[in-house]
Amino acid sequence: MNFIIDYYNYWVVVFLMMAGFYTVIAANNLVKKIVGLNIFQTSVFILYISMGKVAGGSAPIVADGITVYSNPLPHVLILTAIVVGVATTAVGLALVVRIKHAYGTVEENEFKHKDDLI
Amino acid sequence: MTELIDLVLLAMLAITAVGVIFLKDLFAVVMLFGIYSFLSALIFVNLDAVDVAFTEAAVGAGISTVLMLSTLALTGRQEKVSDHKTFMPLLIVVATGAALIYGTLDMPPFGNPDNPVHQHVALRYIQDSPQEIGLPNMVTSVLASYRGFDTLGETAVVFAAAIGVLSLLGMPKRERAAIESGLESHLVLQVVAKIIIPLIILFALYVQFHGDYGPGGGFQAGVIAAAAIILYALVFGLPVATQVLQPDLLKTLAALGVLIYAGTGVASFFLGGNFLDYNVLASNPVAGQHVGIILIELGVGITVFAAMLSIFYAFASKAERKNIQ
Amino acid sequence: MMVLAATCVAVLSVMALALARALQADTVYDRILGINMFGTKTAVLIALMGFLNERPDFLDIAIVYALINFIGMIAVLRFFEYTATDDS
Amino acid sequence: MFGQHFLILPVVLPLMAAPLCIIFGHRLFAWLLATLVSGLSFVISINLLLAALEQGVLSYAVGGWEAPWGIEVRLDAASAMVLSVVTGISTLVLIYAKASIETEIDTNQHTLFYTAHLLCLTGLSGILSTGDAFNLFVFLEISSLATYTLVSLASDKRCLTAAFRYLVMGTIGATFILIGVGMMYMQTGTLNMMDLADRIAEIGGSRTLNTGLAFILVGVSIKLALFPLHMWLPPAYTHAPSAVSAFLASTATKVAVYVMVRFIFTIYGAEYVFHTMGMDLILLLLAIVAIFKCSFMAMAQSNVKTVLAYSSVAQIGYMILGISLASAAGLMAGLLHVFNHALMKGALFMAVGAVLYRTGSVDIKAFRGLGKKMPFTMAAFVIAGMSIVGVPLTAGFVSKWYLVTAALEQQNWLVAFLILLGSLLAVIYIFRIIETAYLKKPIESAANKDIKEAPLLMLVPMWVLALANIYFGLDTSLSVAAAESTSNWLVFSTLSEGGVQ
Amino acid sequence: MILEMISNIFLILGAFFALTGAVGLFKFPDFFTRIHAASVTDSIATILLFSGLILRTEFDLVAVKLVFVLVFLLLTSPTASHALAKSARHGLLATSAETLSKTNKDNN
Repeated sequence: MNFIIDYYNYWVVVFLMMAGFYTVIAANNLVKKIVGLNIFQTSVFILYISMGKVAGGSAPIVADGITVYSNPLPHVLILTAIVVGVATTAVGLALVVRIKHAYGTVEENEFKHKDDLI
Repeated sequence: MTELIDLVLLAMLAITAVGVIFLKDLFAVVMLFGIYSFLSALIFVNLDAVDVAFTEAAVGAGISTVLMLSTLALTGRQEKVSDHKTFMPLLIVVATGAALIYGTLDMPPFGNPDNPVHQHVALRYIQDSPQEIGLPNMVTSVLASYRGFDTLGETAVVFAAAIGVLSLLGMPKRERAAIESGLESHLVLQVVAKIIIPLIILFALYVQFHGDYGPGGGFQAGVIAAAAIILYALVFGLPVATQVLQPDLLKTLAALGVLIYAGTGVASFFLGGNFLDYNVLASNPVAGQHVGIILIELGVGITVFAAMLSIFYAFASKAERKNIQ
Repeated sequence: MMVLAATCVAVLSVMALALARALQADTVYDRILGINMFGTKTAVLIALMGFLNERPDFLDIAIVYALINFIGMIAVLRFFEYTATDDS
Repeated sequence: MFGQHFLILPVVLPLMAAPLCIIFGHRLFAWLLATLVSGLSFVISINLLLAALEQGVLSYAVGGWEAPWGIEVRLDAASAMVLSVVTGISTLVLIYAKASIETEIDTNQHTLFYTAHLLCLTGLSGILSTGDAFNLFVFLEISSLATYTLVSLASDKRCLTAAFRYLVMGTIGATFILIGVGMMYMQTGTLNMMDLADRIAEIGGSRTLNTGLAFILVGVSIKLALFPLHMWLPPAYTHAPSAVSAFLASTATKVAVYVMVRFIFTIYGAEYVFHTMGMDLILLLLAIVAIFKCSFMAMAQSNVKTVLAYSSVAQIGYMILGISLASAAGLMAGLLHVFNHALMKGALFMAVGAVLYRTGSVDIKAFRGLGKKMPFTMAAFVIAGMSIVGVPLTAGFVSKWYLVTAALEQQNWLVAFLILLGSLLAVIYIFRIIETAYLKKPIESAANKDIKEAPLLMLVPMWVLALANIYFGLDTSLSVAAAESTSNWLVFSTLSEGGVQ
Repeated sequence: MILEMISNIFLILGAFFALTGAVGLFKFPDFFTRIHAASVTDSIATILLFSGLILRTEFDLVAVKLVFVLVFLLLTSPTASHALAKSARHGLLATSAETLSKTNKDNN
């Protein structure tokens, strides 16, 4: 039972990552691929934040009467990663808009030329 | 209680993720993604990562969702059904997932204070940073000072994204405000928006300068300020917004923010310290750290605000032009 | 403390119901409605969690949630006008 | 006193020049600034390389925080060598780009091109000089984002799908690296590479560390286009503007190879990766399949840029093959090939870009009779092509020689034979182009009449690289010394007992 | 102590109203009645829950922030519902009564 509680968090996160990953590689629509990419990344963020948690700890902002703080380093890393994620999303979506403009479709199986497959 | 909330939220996340896979209405998919982002931000709050939750809510649920919606306005909202390839992706995903599960087996237990993560580098941040940097918010201390180089890189990433989107979608052209755009028939909305937009900008300033003491900082403030202008553009139409804040100005601001950040770093090595060593910026180290952090947070805030807003402008102007034709 | 915890559970179940509505809806508007309810309840939950963890000074996050939820709603409505045409 | 700050300048200079380009806006100014900054970085990198050869390791604490707490910038001879290649090629490509992008990129996007190029350079220099695993991820993403932008700047619409495919795969790769770094951090509690190496050696191994390594290797393999994760590379290099292809082909994947070397040899240690996890066999197999499969693919293409792109994937196979031999000699040969391949692919893509500039096409048909019409361009192409094949007196020969020697050192006759056979395949696809250029009669048409030699601004950088191919084929002292000292160093730090034969 | 009692009552009532609204999302026949159920209970639940929380503070900065969130929610949430309903009406979504009369007409 203890084992389950210790690892439940990680396992759900693995499931979420894989759900996102699956959406990226299986989706036919390019916008949905980007959504999948975002879900994949967000799940990785949860993994990082999970490892920073200290049971009984509190947010790493100094306050009176609090002695145990959670680890601030994963928070810093993920702040960076979130911004990187949104930057990629923005460029990806801009590409999708241009692709729609140039090809008239954003469905992967509707690109005529073999080279154009994503 | 923390564990219980965590459990429920994770379950909801899983349901949402499955929904995203199976729904074909992309509009719904994007909205579910907004929920996904909200939920993960809730998990971050629950796991004590308040700063991260702040950013995730503003960036993930806010900016990303708005950008996805405006893309959908241009590309259509139905995913076409196709039965090609589900086996290979499934195989890859199952294999990757199995590898990850295998990897979790030796992971240190969740929340255990004896985990290596909490023992080595983090100890110094928790114990010494309030004295060394003089700020109660350890996340800000680590972000801006100990790992300031990361944050410089991250500002550059935002700038690079703005450059990328501008080169792909072009600068929005300044159109006459006469074109029907904005939610003009919604009078109530316009009145309410007029009341709350100044409040939001005020709040953004608070987040910018209070980030040393509570959750927040340059990123969050930049995104929130951009969100205020985005709201303005949504309600009153893009042409009105571009007259208030011109795309050219934003481009310059985005560049300026990066320069402020890197310039602070260069200034510190002209004053005899290493790159981004704020100790030398003032007479004593703690005051120097404070000056440095305020400067670089300002740079981050300006770049993020300007870059996010330029990106939104680029998308929204495409969407509006399509709508007019 | 008990009451706070119970309220948390209640709000969580409201969120679950709203999520169910968003996942399984007759019309798009129902979906949006579910998501709006979800969003406002998230802000409430953050406030409750602040008290539950005895660090109520992080209410700034609740403000962000309320704000982003509103902007999201407006964006949905705004861009829905563009996409509604190819709904059929 | 100021000297130590030079370490950070190759990152900070382009990073500060990029926003200046945007603020001042004019494309001529942007070009001048970008070239100047890039050249300055090159001079600094050469000095750093010489210093690293002398002193071993150069280290710099960013923000004044010492290593495991702050971010360390750390250069050894290996990274300084790759850094010199990156900044040097960047300078040449920028000189070349001025003329080249006139026909390929819309005029009002030129400033954006130079800005994106500078950001890409920032990212690549950052990856090479950082000593922190997470910081590496951040710089990787800067360079990747800039790269997607650069690829999508071409006027052909196919560059869009190519860039999108690159973006999706690149982001998956980056996320995999993020997962891997997270797992390493979880077990060790640190992010500094040296510190990680010590602590991993102490722990000795666990399932989490194994998985972390696997994810990092897969992620990096996507970034360096190791077969079968190379699908993004051929379209991206084919449809990108020529200057971008030349820059990316000779730097981006090379930097990724360097990242792989870092993770395998510095952080995990060759012993752990090759003996405990048995990665050497997997990498060796993939490398050999890459060499052959992609060489055959290269033969079947009619677009010359695609030929070169597939050839790049094949050549990456050689680098990985060197690494997978798990010996000092093999690693050295791999790194040497990183260096030499940058020289040859840069020159080849520049020559093809010049052809595109004059004829408007890169189809192999367009090359007919170019031997006479563009003699200097085609001569440069021939020299670099010989180098790819591995003809003696060229740089390519040197690295192939060391690769074969490294394989023979382990009595691995089969691998040595396969390396030689692979070179034979390169003869076929390169010779096909040279034959078309020199022996086939040009199609007579009005448009073809006035094809003339490429402008000087394009020829000079191309010839600098072509001559470098010959120079480093004759005088191997500098490149070999850099590769040798580093490979000794890399292997020594982890294999002091000589664990790998 | 008394404050805490009142706060508890507010919280319980608020939770009750929130739940009612959520159930309303499923139980009502058409979109307009559903949005009515949701938005009205939403407002009262928000008021009650936040008042309950304010009573638990020491009436310092935290209380001010709570009031700010409350005001913000009270401004935005009904506005959003209003705009949504208006859009739905604009998008020609019918109430169930209208649908009924329309089908009746068609049948006649």
